[in-house]
Parts: sequence; C-alpha cells; structure tokens
Amino acid sequence: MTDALSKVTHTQKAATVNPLKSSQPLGAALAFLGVANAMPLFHGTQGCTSFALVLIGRHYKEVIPIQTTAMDEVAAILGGADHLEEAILNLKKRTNPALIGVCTTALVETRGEDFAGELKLIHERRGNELAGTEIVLAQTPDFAGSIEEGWSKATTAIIEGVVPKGETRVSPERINILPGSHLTVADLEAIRDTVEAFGLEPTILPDISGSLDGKVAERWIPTSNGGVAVEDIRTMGGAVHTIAIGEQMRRPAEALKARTKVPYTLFDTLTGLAATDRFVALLAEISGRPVPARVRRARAQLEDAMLDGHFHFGGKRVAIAAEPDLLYAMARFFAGLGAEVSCAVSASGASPILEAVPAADVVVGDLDDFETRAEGCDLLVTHSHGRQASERLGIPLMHIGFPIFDRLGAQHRHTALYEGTRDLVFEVANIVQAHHVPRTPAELDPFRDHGDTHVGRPQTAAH
Amino acid sequence: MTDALSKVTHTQKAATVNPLKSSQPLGAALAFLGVANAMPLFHGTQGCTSFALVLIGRHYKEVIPIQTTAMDEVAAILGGADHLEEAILNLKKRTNPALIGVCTTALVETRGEDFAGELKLIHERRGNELAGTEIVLAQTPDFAGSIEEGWSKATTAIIEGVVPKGETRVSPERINILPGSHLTVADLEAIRDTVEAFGLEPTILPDISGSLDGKVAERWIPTSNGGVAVEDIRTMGGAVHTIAIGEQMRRPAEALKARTKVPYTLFDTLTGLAATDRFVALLAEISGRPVPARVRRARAQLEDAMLDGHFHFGGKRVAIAAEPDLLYAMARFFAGLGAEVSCAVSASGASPILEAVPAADVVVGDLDDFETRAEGCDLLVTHSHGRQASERLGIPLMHIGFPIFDRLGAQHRHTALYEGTRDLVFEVANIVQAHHVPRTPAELDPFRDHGDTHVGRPQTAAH
Amino acid sequence: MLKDKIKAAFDEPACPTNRAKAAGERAKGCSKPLTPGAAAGGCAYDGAKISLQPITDAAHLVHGPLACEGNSWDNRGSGSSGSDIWRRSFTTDLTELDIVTGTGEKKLYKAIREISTRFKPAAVFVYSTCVTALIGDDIDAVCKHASAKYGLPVIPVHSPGFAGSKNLGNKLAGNALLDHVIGTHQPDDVSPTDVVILGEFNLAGEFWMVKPLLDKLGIRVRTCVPGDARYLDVAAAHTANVTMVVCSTALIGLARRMEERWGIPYFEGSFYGITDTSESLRRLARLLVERGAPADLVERTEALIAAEEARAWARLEPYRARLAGKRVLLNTGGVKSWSIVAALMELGMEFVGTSVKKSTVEDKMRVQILLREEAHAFEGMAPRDLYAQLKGGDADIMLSGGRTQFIALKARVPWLDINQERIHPYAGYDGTVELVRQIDISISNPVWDEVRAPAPWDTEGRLTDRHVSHFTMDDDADAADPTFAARHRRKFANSRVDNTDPEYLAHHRKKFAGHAADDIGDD
Amino acid sequence: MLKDKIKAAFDEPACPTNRAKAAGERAKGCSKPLTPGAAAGGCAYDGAKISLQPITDAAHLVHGPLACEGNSWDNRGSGSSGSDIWRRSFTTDLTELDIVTGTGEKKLYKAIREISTRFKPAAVFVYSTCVTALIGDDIDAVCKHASAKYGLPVIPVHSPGFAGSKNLGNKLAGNALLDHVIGTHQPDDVSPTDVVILGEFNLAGEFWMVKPLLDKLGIRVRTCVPGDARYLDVAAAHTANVTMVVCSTALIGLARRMEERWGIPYFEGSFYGITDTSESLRRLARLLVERGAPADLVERTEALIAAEEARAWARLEPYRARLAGKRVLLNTGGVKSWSIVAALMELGMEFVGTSVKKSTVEDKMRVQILLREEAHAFEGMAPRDLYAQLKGGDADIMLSGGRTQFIALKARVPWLDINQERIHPYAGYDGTVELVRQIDISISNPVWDEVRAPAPWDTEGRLTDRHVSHFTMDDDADAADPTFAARHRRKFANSRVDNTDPEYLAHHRKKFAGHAADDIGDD
Repeated sequence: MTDALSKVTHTQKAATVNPLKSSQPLGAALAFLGVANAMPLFHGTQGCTSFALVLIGRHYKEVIPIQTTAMDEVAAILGGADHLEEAILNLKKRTNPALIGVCTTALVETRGEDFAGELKLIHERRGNELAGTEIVLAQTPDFAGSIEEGWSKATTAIIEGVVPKGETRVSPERINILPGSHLTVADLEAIRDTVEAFGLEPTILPDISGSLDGKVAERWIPTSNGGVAVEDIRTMGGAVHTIAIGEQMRRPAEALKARTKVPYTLFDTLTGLAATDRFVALLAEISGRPVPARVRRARAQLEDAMLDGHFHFGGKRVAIAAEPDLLYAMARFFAGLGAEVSCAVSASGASPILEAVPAADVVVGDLDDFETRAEGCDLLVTHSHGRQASERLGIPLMHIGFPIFDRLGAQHRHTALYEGTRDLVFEVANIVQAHHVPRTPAELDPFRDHGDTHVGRPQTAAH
Repeated sequence: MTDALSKVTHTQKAATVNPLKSSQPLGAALAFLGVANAMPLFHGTQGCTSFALVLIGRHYKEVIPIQTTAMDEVAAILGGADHLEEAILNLKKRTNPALIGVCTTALVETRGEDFAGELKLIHERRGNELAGTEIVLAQTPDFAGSIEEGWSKATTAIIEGVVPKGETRVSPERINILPGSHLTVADLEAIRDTVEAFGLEPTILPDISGSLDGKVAERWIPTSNGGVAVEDIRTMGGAVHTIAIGEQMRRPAEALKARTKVPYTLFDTLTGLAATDRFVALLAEISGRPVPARVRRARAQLEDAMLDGHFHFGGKRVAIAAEPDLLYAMARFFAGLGAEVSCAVSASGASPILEAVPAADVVVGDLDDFETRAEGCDLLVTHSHGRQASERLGIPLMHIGFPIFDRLGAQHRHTALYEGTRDLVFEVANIVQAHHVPRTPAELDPFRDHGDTHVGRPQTAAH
Repeated sequence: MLKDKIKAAFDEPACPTNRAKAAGERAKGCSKPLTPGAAAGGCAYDGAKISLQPITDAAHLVHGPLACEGNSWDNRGSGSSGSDIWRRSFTTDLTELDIVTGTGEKKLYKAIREISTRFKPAAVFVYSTCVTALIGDDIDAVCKHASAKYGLPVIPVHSPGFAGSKNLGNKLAGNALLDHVIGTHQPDDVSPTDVVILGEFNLAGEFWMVKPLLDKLGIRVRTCVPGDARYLDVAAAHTANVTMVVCSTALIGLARRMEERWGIPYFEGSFYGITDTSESLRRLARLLVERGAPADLVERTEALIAAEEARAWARLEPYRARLAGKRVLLNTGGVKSWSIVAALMELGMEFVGTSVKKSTVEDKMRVQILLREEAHAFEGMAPRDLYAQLKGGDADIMLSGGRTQFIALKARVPWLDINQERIHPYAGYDGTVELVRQIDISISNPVWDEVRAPAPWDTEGRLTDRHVSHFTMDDDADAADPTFAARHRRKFANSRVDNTDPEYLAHHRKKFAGHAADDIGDD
Repeated sequence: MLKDKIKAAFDEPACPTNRAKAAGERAKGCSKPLTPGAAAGGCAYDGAKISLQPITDAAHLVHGPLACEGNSWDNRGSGSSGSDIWRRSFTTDLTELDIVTGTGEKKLYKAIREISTRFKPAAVFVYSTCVTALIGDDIDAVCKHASAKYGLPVIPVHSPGFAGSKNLGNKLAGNALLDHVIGTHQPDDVSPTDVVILGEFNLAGEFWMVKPLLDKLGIRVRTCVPGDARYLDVAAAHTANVTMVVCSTALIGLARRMEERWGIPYFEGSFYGITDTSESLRRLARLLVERGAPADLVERTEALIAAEEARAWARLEPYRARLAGKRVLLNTGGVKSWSIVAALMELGMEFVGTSVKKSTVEDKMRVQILLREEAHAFEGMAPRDLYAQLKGGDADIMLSGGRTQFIALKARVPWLDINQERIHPYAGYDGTVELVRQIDISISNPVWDEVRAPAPWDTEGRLTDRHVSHFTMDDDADAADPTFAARHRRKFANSRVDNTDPEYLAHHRKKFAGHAADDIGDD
C-alpha cells in the first residue's frame, strides 16, 4: 500500500461519454429518504424527478417517494417561488410528512433564486398549516457534484434545520453515526449491531437501513417508510460522540460539532481489518466495555478469509470507477490484499480523499475513460453501467455503488466492518475463480512472442 | 407445488460415472467435528482418511483433524482390533480429545468385526488411561449411504454414547437443535440467533458453526476447535423440546427421545417463507414470547425478495443434484418460486423425503445421470463437481452442498430461515441475470423452425 | 432574450394529435398544467430521446447538465442488429463554470468533434435541455456549423424538459426527423413494395418476429423508426409507398406530414395480438397494391395470415382453460391498449381497467367498444389509488411499465412488464403466444399464495389462534416402530407435518419461574 | 483364500527405488509401518491413480466402494490438449449387496461394457482397491475377458490401498504399463530422435512450456507419461531412444525395466529451474546422438540453451533485489526439491528446510550438497511441528502442496502451491520466471503485515495500552477553518488519522452512573 499521494487528473473532454456519476439532487434525495416519514421534493421540472425516482427504484426495487415542484416554461422564466409553495402545501396536505427535503436542480439554480428566503416567507405565511413538518433545503444543482455531494449537503441541511444550537445534557450511551452514501443497508445494520453490542445507542443519520431495506408493508405509505426519526435527530446534540464515515461526512460532522460541540471521529473507510479494528477500539473506548466475543470471532473469520482469499488478489490488475469515498474504500481493499489498482476513475473531483487512493493516478472522468484505461485488467469494479465495458472488453464486472439495476439485493450486501470485508474477499475470489480459464498450449508456448510479454501478460516484475 | 408423491427411480448402471455422493464415513467425521475438542478416527487404511481429510479441507479451507487406524495388509486379513486400540491410545496421549468418534470404513466392515465389542474391551482394559475422553462408534461403511447417513449415524452415536438414559429435571429455556448435514455454518449461526431471540438456550448437535467457521487461532489446536461441548450434550435430556432439521435427523431425534423422553418436532426444511414461519411460531409457542421485531422485519424483507425475484424463476427449468434433504429443500425452494424442477438427482436412495421432492421423477444416481437429464435446462444446481457438466452443457452452475472447492466462503452462505431464503433468491436471480443474453434476429425468426419449439425452447404450455 | 429563446423552442406546428381529437377537446392543447407536489411522469426531453435513440448507428448527444442523461441512460431494451453506438451515452455534462461563463455552445461544438472523430457515427443527434434552452444556447447554429465542418449530419432536437410531457417530446423528435433527416438520402433500390414503420421500438428484438413475415410477402421495410433503424435508411424514408404507425401518439404527426410532403399514405396499425397483426398485414398489402405493387400480394397475404393464425391459435389453445376469466389491469397507454385488450379477450380474459392516458380519441373509442363499459378506461391513477385497487383484489395481474411495477408487487399482485425494460418479445403471432405464456407463468407462480398467506402472528408478534392448531405431537406409533420400513410407509407424507404437542409445552412452561407461561397465543 | 489373493496382489518385483538406496537401507523395504492414530498420507491406490489418470483418452475405472474414487476425483490440474474422458470419474461404487452376494466381478465387467459403449475410450484402466482385493475379485480375468469381448485394451492395475504408500502405488502403476501397455503398439513413424518423458504430469499445462523447446531441436516426444498422454503413444513408448525420468520416485522403476527389456537408456532430469532445464536438454541431446541422432543436435542444443538462459536471467534480474535473502521452506518431495532449491538459491534465496520424504538417496545427496547443512533436510514433519516452525518466523514462504497449505496460512506465513492443485505452470525457462514471480507476489502481499498485527485488545477483548494513544482530538484548526481549501491542504493525509480525545471521553464517562468509567484500557 502506497502512502504517497496519488496524482489526481481531470480529463479534458467536452463530451462526457457513458457517465459514471449520478446527479447531485439524487444523492440528496437518498439522504432525505433516510429520515422517517420524509418526502424529498425536487425543485425543478417533472422530468428531473422522474429520472431520479425511476433510477433509485431500479436500484432499490422499491416505490420511491420523491415529489416535484413541476416547473414549467413560464415558471422557468418568471421564477418558481409559487411552485415551491404550492408543492409544499400539497405535500403537507396529502402526505403529512415529518420532513420535506427540498433539493434544488440545475434549472432553478441557473435562474438563481433566493430559495432560503422563499422558504422563510412560506413558513411565515403558512406556519400554522405546516406545523409538525420540518422543511429543509439542500442546494444541489445537477451541474456540480455527484451523489456524495448531494448526500453530504442534505445531511448537513437536516442537521442545520433540525438540531438546535447549543450544548445540552450528554447521554453517555448515545452516539451519532453519520454514514456516507457508499454504505449499504446491510452495512448500516451491521454498524448498528456493533455499536449496540457495546451498550451504546446509535442515532444514524441518514438511516436508509430503515427505509430502503426492501420490505413489504401492509398498507400504502406515501412517504419514506422507516429511517431515523426527526425527534431523534433533534437530540443528537446530547450524544457523547459522533462517528462520521467517509470524507463526504466531514461537512455534516463539522456542522453538528459547530452547533452542539459534540466531537467527532472521521473514518475514511470502514472496510478492511485495520479500519474495523480502529472503529471497534473506539467503541470500546467510548463505552468502557471490552470487545464482545462475537465481534472478536468475526475478526478471526475475516483474518481467515483474507488468508484464504489473498491468492486471488495477488498479481491481479483491477480497474475501479466510483464516487470518491467508495473508490477510496475499494482501492484500499484491493491494494491491501495485493492487487494492483491500475485504473482508478472518480465520479467527482472535489474530494481530498482522492489523493489518498492507492493508485498511481486517479482520473476524474466517465466510464469511457474507465473503459479505455481498463484494457488488460483482470477485473472491473463499478456500477451496473459498467456492463457495456465488461462486454466489450471481455473482463468480468464486480458490481459496486449506485446504480445497480441488473442484479438483485445490492442493498443487502455487506461491504463494511469485519463481516463486510470478509464477504467482499469471498466475492472477488469467486469472480476470479469463476472466470479462470486453463491456459492452452499456444498461450504457454515459449516462442509465441519472444518479447517481454511472454505468456499473455507481462511476467517481469510489475512492482 | 405438487402434493403428489414423486416417482423415485434408481438408475440401473454398473458404472457410476462422476459420483454425486461423498462417502458415509466422511459425513460421520463432519458430525464428530461439530463437537468441541473432538477427533474423528477412521477405522481403515490411511488412504480413506487422507481422501476425506483433503476433501473436507478443500471445502472448508481448514486444517481438518481426522486420524486413522492405519490398517495394513496384515491387519486387513487378521483383524484390526489392535490397530483400533493403538490408535485410540495414541490419540488420547497426543491430543487428549474430549471425544473420539470412530467411523468404520468399507474395508473393516467387509471383514465384519465386532467393533462395539472391541471398544468395550479397550475401555475395560484401558479405562484409566482414557478417562475424560468419550469414545463413540458410528458404523459407516463406504459401500452404503452418503454424507447424510454418516452424519445421522454419528449424531445418533454421540447421543447414545454421551446422553444418559432417563428423564431429568427440565430447564424450560433449553432447547435441542439437531441440524442436518445440509445446513451451513451461517445457517447454524442464524438458527442460534433466532432461538436466542426468544430467550431460549439452544444446544446444537452437531455444531460445526463453532469448529468449521473459518477462523485463525493463535496456537496449534490438534482437535476440533469449537463446537458443542460434551458436557452440554450430556444434559440434552433436560431440554424442553428438540427441533430436528431434515429427515436425516429423525434417527437421532428418536434416539434422544427414547433415552430422555424429550419430544421433538421435525422440520423437513428450514428454507422458505412458510417453513420459517412454522419454525418461528414453534419458538414463540415454546418460549411463550412474541416474535421479535427483528425477525418480523426479516420476514418482510424475504417477502420483498420473493416478489422482486420471482420473475427470474417463473418458467425456468432447473436441474438439481444433491443429498436427499438438500435436494428436497432446494427443489421446494425453486418450485415455490415458480421454477420447474425438471431434473432431480439424489445422491442416495434411502430417504423417504425423496417422495416429497416436487419433481415428476427423482433419480437416485450420479452426475452423469444429471448431465444427461439436465440438457436444455436454464440452471444447474449442485456441488463443485458439477462444473464439468456446466462447461459441457454451457449452462450456469449454482454451487450448493458438499464439496465446494472452487469457490470461497461456502460455509458462510445463508440458506435457511428468512435471511437465508432471501439470499438464495438473490443468488439465483443474479445468476439468471448474469447469463441473460439478448435474443438475435435468427432466434426470433418465426420461420426458423416451424414446429412447436419455435423460439429456442417450447412455447406451448409446459404445465 | 431568454424568454424569446424559449418561446422559439415552442414555436412548433399545432400538435398533430389534435387531428384525432374531438373538436371540443382540441382547444385544450397538448400539455395539461401539472400540480406541484402531486405530479409524476417524464418530460419532453425524455420523450424526444426515447423516440430517436434506437437509431443505432447515430450518436445521441445531450446538451445540458448531468442529470438529464446521466440519470437515464442505458435503460431500454431495444435490439440492434448492427452498431452499438446508440447504447453509449453522450452528454456535454455542463458545469457551473460552463453556465456562468457561457461556454456551453463552444463545449457542444467540441463535443461533436470528439464524438465524430472517435466513434465515427453515421450522424449526431443533439438534444437541448431545460438549462441550455434557458441560457439560450443556439443549438441550430452549432449543429449546422459542426455538420459542415466535420462532414456528417448533426441534427438539433429541441427538447427542453419544461416544454411539456413525454408525448410532446415524441412529437418534437418527429419534427427533427422531418426537418433535418427524412428526404436527405435518395436510395438506388426503391421498389413498389417499400414501407416505413413508425413508432416501433424493437423492444426485446420483437420486430424481428414480424419482419420475416413481411420479407416472406416481398414487402421491404425501408426503415423501422426508431427500432434497429440505421440513419441512412431513415433519411430515405420518403421513398416508401406506405407508412404504418405503430405507436400512435409517438409519431403520427410525422406520418401525417410525410403524407402531406411526399404523398405517402399512412395508417395506424398494431403488431400486438393475432387479429391486429393480421389486420396490419392486410392493410399494408392493400395499400401497397393501391400504390402499384403486384395484385397477388393481397392473396399471398391472406394465405400467410391463414396459416400463421391457425398455428398461433393452436399454440394458444392450452392456455385458454388456464387463463379464461382471469382479470387483467392494463396500465399502459397508446396503441397497446386496444391491441392487447383484444388479444387477451379472445382468450377469455377479462379487463378490470385500461389506462388510456396516452391514447388518442380514436384509441379510446376502440377500447370502449371492446370493453363496453366506459368505467374500465381510466386516464391515469395516483399510486395510492392504484395500490388500493390492486390490494383490493380487483385484478389477477397488472400489465404495465416499470414505473408502477413495485406498486403491484407491494400489493402482492402479479405484474408483467410490457414496457421498455422488458426482456420478452411480444410482437406478431409468436409474440402473442409469448405474451400469453408469460401471463400464465406469472399468474400461476405459487409465490402469490405464499406471500399472501398472513404470518402466524399479529402485528405485535403475538401468535394468532390460527397457528396453534398446526402443531400436533409427534406420532407415537412412529416412535414405537422406528425401523426404516415403518417410516417409509405411505402416510409418511403426512407425518412430515411439523408436530408439537401444545399441552406438553404448556406443562413445561408452567414450571417457568417469572414467565407468563399460559399467555401463549393471546398475550 | 482371501489371504492368498491379497498376498498375490503384493507379489511384485522388488521395489525399484531400492536400486538408488544405500546398501544398508535397502533391507528396510518400501513401506514403513504406520502408527495408528498418528499417520498421514495417501495410499497405494492414490499413487497408482495419480500416475496414470492424466492419460487423457482412457477411462479410469475404480473397482471398489465409493470413497476411493468418490472422495478424490477431479482434484488435479493436468492439462489435456485432446480428450476429456480422463477428467470423468468411473467407479463400480460397490454396494453392500454387491459385496455380500459376491457380484463384484460381474458388475465390473458390465461397467467396462457401459463405459466402452458410451464414451469410446482408447482404453480402460481398472484399479483394484482394498475391498475388492480383500474379497478376492479377479480383475485380471475380468479385464482380459472384457478386452477380448469389447475390442479395446482393458488394463488391470493392482492397487489396493492397504498395500502401502502412494509411492508404492506409483510403482504399481508402472508395472501395469510395463505388463499390459508399453510395447503393444508399433508406430510407423519411428525416428532416431524419439524420446519418452516419464513422471511429468503437465500440471497447469506446464509441459507445454517445455515441449516447444524440444520441437525446435527436432526432438520428438513420443509420449509424456502421464501428462497429456494418449494411450496409443504410451503403448508405443518402447520405440523411443531415450527415457527421461522427471519425478524420480514415481516411475523410475519403469524406466529401468524399459532399459532392461528394450535397451532404452534413461536418466533422471528435471525441468524445474534454469540450470536443470538446460542440463536436461543437454543430456537428452547427448544420449540421442549416442543412439544415432545427427551430431549437430548437441550444438544446436547449446545454442538454444544459451539464448533461452540469457533471456530468462534477464527477466529474473528485477526479482533478485526483491527476493535475495528471503527464507524458503520447501515442503515437497522428489525431484522438485533439488531443482527448485538450486533455482531459487541462484537468485539469492535461502532455504530453511527441505522435505526429502519422497526423495531417493541420490536426491537427498544433491539437496545436501546444495544446502551444505544436513539439518535443513527433513523426512517429513508433523503438522504441529511444522506449524511451530512457521509460527516461529523461520521462513518467509513455504512452498508445498495443498495438504499443508492451511498450516502455513494459520501460521500467517506466505504459501505457494507447487503441487497438483496449482494453477500456475512452473516448468522450463518461462516456468522458472513464473515461479519466481509468484513467490514475489506472495511474499510482497501486504496482507501479511495486516493479519500479523495483533488486534488492539487482549484475548478477553480489553483494550491494550498500545491502542489508546492512537486517538487524538479532531484538529481544532481544522474545525475553525472548515472551507474546502483549508481541508485540501497537504497535511490532510495526516488529519485523516482517526482522532478522538481520550480525555474528552473520560470526562463524559465520569458522568456515567454505575460504570467503571476510568478503567478503560486496563480493566
């Protein structure tokens, strides 16, 4: 694993070909969906909402509640304040959500209105009607950022909109968890279990494990079904500590600290043995309790999986494309088991974590940059849109991130802590084994190609 | 799902081609390995042990403790009692196991000695030296049965050798679990969690989740590392109830009941929504407690997975080859989601559960019978030896059962209860999706083949 | 200035759908105003892109910020027998800087260059979006310029999302084809039996089930727009003798204007269902004969229809008994409604409802004639209402698109995808059999019974009475004779039922200290 | 009667390995008595099957109960350039009934018929096992009968497991070839440069890295036994001019007897390592020239060796610095020991031990000369001792077979498979580079550091002191300037270290009611 900073370059292309990223308001909507009884509201045209809603639905296989201010041509020119107000009042009346999360889109941001001011006016005028519903604003134009930024901004907006300023009585068993958008439903469940195993009570914000975990309800629920309760968010200032996971969560962690003085620890990743050790040790330290036997057993199982699995990583070349925190986590994971991350593509360029990705270069680009650079690799690691590159290059694809629409159960895969890392080791090892093809006499012929690339791939030291 | 009995036929071949089954003593050894600090001892030649040990090691990726009486030509002719005694004394001296599980092999059974009598004599002569070590006998010649029978016999032998006869004071929170050989380490962990969630204390026999779960220890352990303690087995008569899982466990459940009067409930499978409902309801009934929210949530998640996943089962033709209880569980699973089990091959023919397999025919045969009958199917479901059939037929293979040596983490896959069924749904759906190939103009041409098999596969009602 | 640009984008001829509308309705115009906070559905950009993207050898470049293309690409299952350029996604992915500094047009121009150099497409379609319309990028000028410079057709499509609905987008796409593509290529192999199919998307390759029928009759499909279309063939569409419009709202305006401009007669037809497939073949043949094709085409067509219908009905026969009386909720618009309704009713299936959201008045009338009760046709339904109807058990299956999939599934009602993401082909005679087969597979899946059975406990996890009786003591006769043979007896199948004696358990539980032991099942 | 049958099965000529043994050792014989309860390793059946199964176009039929074949098939990675019959598993799978009623021979006969009819193998090898030897099945008679009846060679292999070790099984396999196969086919293309390779298994296809070298020199490999061998070629092995024995214990007896019977000279050689590969080529060339091959073969061989060695060394050079001084534990027997030891020592690697369990006395001497200290060569090691040595940190890597794999891994020591299950080819010049590359990949994997680092808690889960200092308060300078630019500063890489102030936590914990709050880290 390299400790040197990696070189981060942005591709200088006019045409984005096969986008890697999804839009910023989509990321914000996901975060809002992690609050119980919430309703994300896109401030833009119907189409923006429709695309986001369908894409999230394809990934989670759920009915996704997102609404729209339904901007039309007239509003686009004259301003959308009326649409915003009407949408909020309509939502309140029809679904009575605990929280409406307004996500601005490129259209309204291009026009450039004072959304915070508009919301304030709406509240002044309609305070009574809107009682019991928090309304928060995330400014998330599509022309900047990606899911991570939207998620981060929405979480920050929730904190700033819901958590009161000032210190409060600390409950020594309460702990805040601010998970990045790259963690799955299963990861959040595992984090909660681990925290609870130390006698601590976690408040997870956002908590999509409650709302996007795939379950069948017995009645129609128009808002998010599950997630962290607004009342619990309101008392996050009473926690003894905050744990933020992923560089994207520094912003909300800072916001929470600024309001409430709750200190935080930022984990750049929770994938991997050493990272999980640090997380578990912190919980032991905060709780003053020993590490439970069950957690220690999971650690021993991960060690074993790493030992059994490392054969399938060593000497392999891996191409990864993802949002920054996930890219970092996966690159660390692969490099830590001996694979070479020979192609690393980030969906967005804003995160400082990119410099820490263990790869010679990190390219901020698209899946076409990925496809070009991934040639000759042993494994592609990205979301479902990587399937075209996988077909064309004939290299197997490991699905990570968002969107995953051509596989089921993405949200139930463990990718963090001991168990998640163990499962990832197995998944990679099994993809590699499934694609192992015995070599033919022609491939092994020493005179096949009397250059350096003697046996199909370079055999000289590539280190 | 058909309620009619299926037709069970045995292939009438002299040559077994590509065996589906593994040997009976191997199954017995696995069961003995589910006891803490145990040592299986094969009464036979060194080779029998070596093959079993290596094969189990390839599946579990572990150092497997199994020893041998090392019969040679002289002993084969003159009798192996001396070898048996020497082996037991050697093992006691070198590893001091809590239990030695003697598994006879074809060689010594062909000669036909009085093994029970020999063991009794050894105990009479060497009782002092052997104190603290239980020695139990499973008669498991290779020329009969398969893993299931060996597992069942060994479990029965443990019960008859360790659990004292007679009724005892009942601990109302104690419950016995007798899992079949087809359940994974992860399944046993999930069963334990579920039982404990009702405030009950399970004694699982055999419990390979303690010993074959893949973990790294800090010192050399010559016997099984983990598993159910002999002392806990000894008090199984004090349980309020026994739950046996798989028809193969009827024998040990009956044995336990005969000795201790503990009644039992036999579950033919724990895979599937309805089966898990019954299991959970039984726990609620025994404990007098309501079903915990967590279990109910897992149920809702399974329902959702079934709804999302059923598309990938309906109309598909599946070929399954496995030991009887696993064959039954998987066939029920596939049929329950709308797939047709058009080929069902059982490794052994002794189990009455075969008649309940939801398939027109169940063939007791080998992987060659499987390969012949699986042609035209959409999915093969069997262990790693099915890889050759998969290659030759060009049909994807889902790995189940034993041995799985070309994939990692087989023991950590969930296959039972709500979560395991959910994971199986995802696994099948993802194999199907991964192998989906869009159809070509030629394949869709209505004049391609003006018979009934119009578009590659029969389109008339196959029901 | 901005305002003018946007107004210009809407300076389209009167919506052609109006032609089919009743006089009173015509005044309403195309786009109904949406309710903020209670709206659903795609936008004009979506509609335009859908209508054109399956043109397989062209690059489709979206000029705007990321979301329009980034959140929506690679989500449709059209089959291509040639290039895969159309499956790639191209967008100028405008950044804040691009917008603030007004370099959008420049970036677009450069993007066209990059794409034409690297991917060598037959043409580039450029789609405008809300933001680029709002900031007034002149995509017409850029396209014209780039076309001249790089020597390939570059077609502007004016499709800002805020312009209106998906339906409007379809029409805008048709305008682009008419203004910039059709008529720009003169093929050297024009024949009297050339036809054009409009509004057929070749989803799951289903047009490949139809085209061989036409081939056999000697009818040449000059181009099928947009499914599996190649750019040059589309450009030559004006040389055809007949236009058949498959998805009526999508491109009927284009057909009408092709008739106006080149005198090509058109008709609305459908390849869904046996009767409609036959009728479409018939009309194609007759119109071609009217336009100069050999007269025997009509007879040959009838012979083919007779043979294929007989074969299809024979293959459908086994399903009749299985599906007669099953109640279908058809939640999709356009021509599919009446075709599919007709096809399934012929098998004895019933319709509890049909969306006519995207249908023309003519479509609606056909549906109403078929269904006989106006109540069955609805304009669209809120998710909550749809869920209530399905949950209420009104339908045995819903046929719809992915958007309402999870509403059906959450209501535990069978659902079949008949929209763009589906993987099964449903066109022509074979496709009708496949549709019926898939409906049967879906309805007969035992999963429905299993998920509909309530859990044996209430919402608090307390066992319901229903459950307790399930358990009986393990059979003592069984225990008394534990030999293999005894266990192998026929009644085994029953003895496998899980069996526990509640009295035994109750007895033990009474000994529990501190447990409310007798409360089981009713606490 | 039984006893006689079994004795007959052992009526084999004196073990050929004895030839290579010192006079004093010879008396000990082949099989050492095993200790019940403390034995490990395969049996004679195992050895026989291994030696023959890679003959690819033959069926290998195991006559016995299930375990012998059922627990062991499909576990070796030999490459085949032709048939895949050898990969299939055939066994008579004797049941209790077969044994009790004595129908084993009949079943065997029928099995041969089924196999020959269905799979059309070039030949069938029939292996006896403990049980069929014990019950006295006359496989010689059955094979003879079946061969005559079905018109294909059916070769009995007398290999009951209790006869002895794997090594003995190798020899029994050699006997079967000599008695029934070699010399039964006369090819029409005999040439003076024909050679036979014995004991080469073509694992991971590695012989395909060597054969082109021989091809280039005009040396024709009549057959390589057993790797990628075809039956007829094996049957013609007696027409070769030189035999090279690769795995010395496996088939050296066969080579000796081929020399006796047909006058073919043999030598022991190896294709592992650069020097040994070259030496083997040299000896082949010289022996062939002695037997009538063109004299320039020797020069051409030297030229090839010079070129290939230069190339291989150049490719190995980058590894020298990375691997020099690394300590290797080589835990495998036979010829591999000295070849691999020599190869890796040339790169500066050190050997902390080498198993000579399966080695001949000659092998052992070579190893001892190479290592200079006798202590390094061991006969075999109990798992417990091997674990202790590895855990003690004596070795940087262990090279061995799958059987000891998990001992190394549990000791957290790099391990490389150099036995039958491996997927990398190590023969010849290219293979040597591959071996070194794989060793480097294994040793340099960062996983070792990670798994060797102890958990930050003791065996009871209590935090160790080492840990607590890891956490520091989150940087307040950081918090004060939370702008992007400030966070982007170079020292970012450090600020990502997890940071928590233990004092802060202690402060809060003091307020805990009923918690031993200050005990952290040392309770």
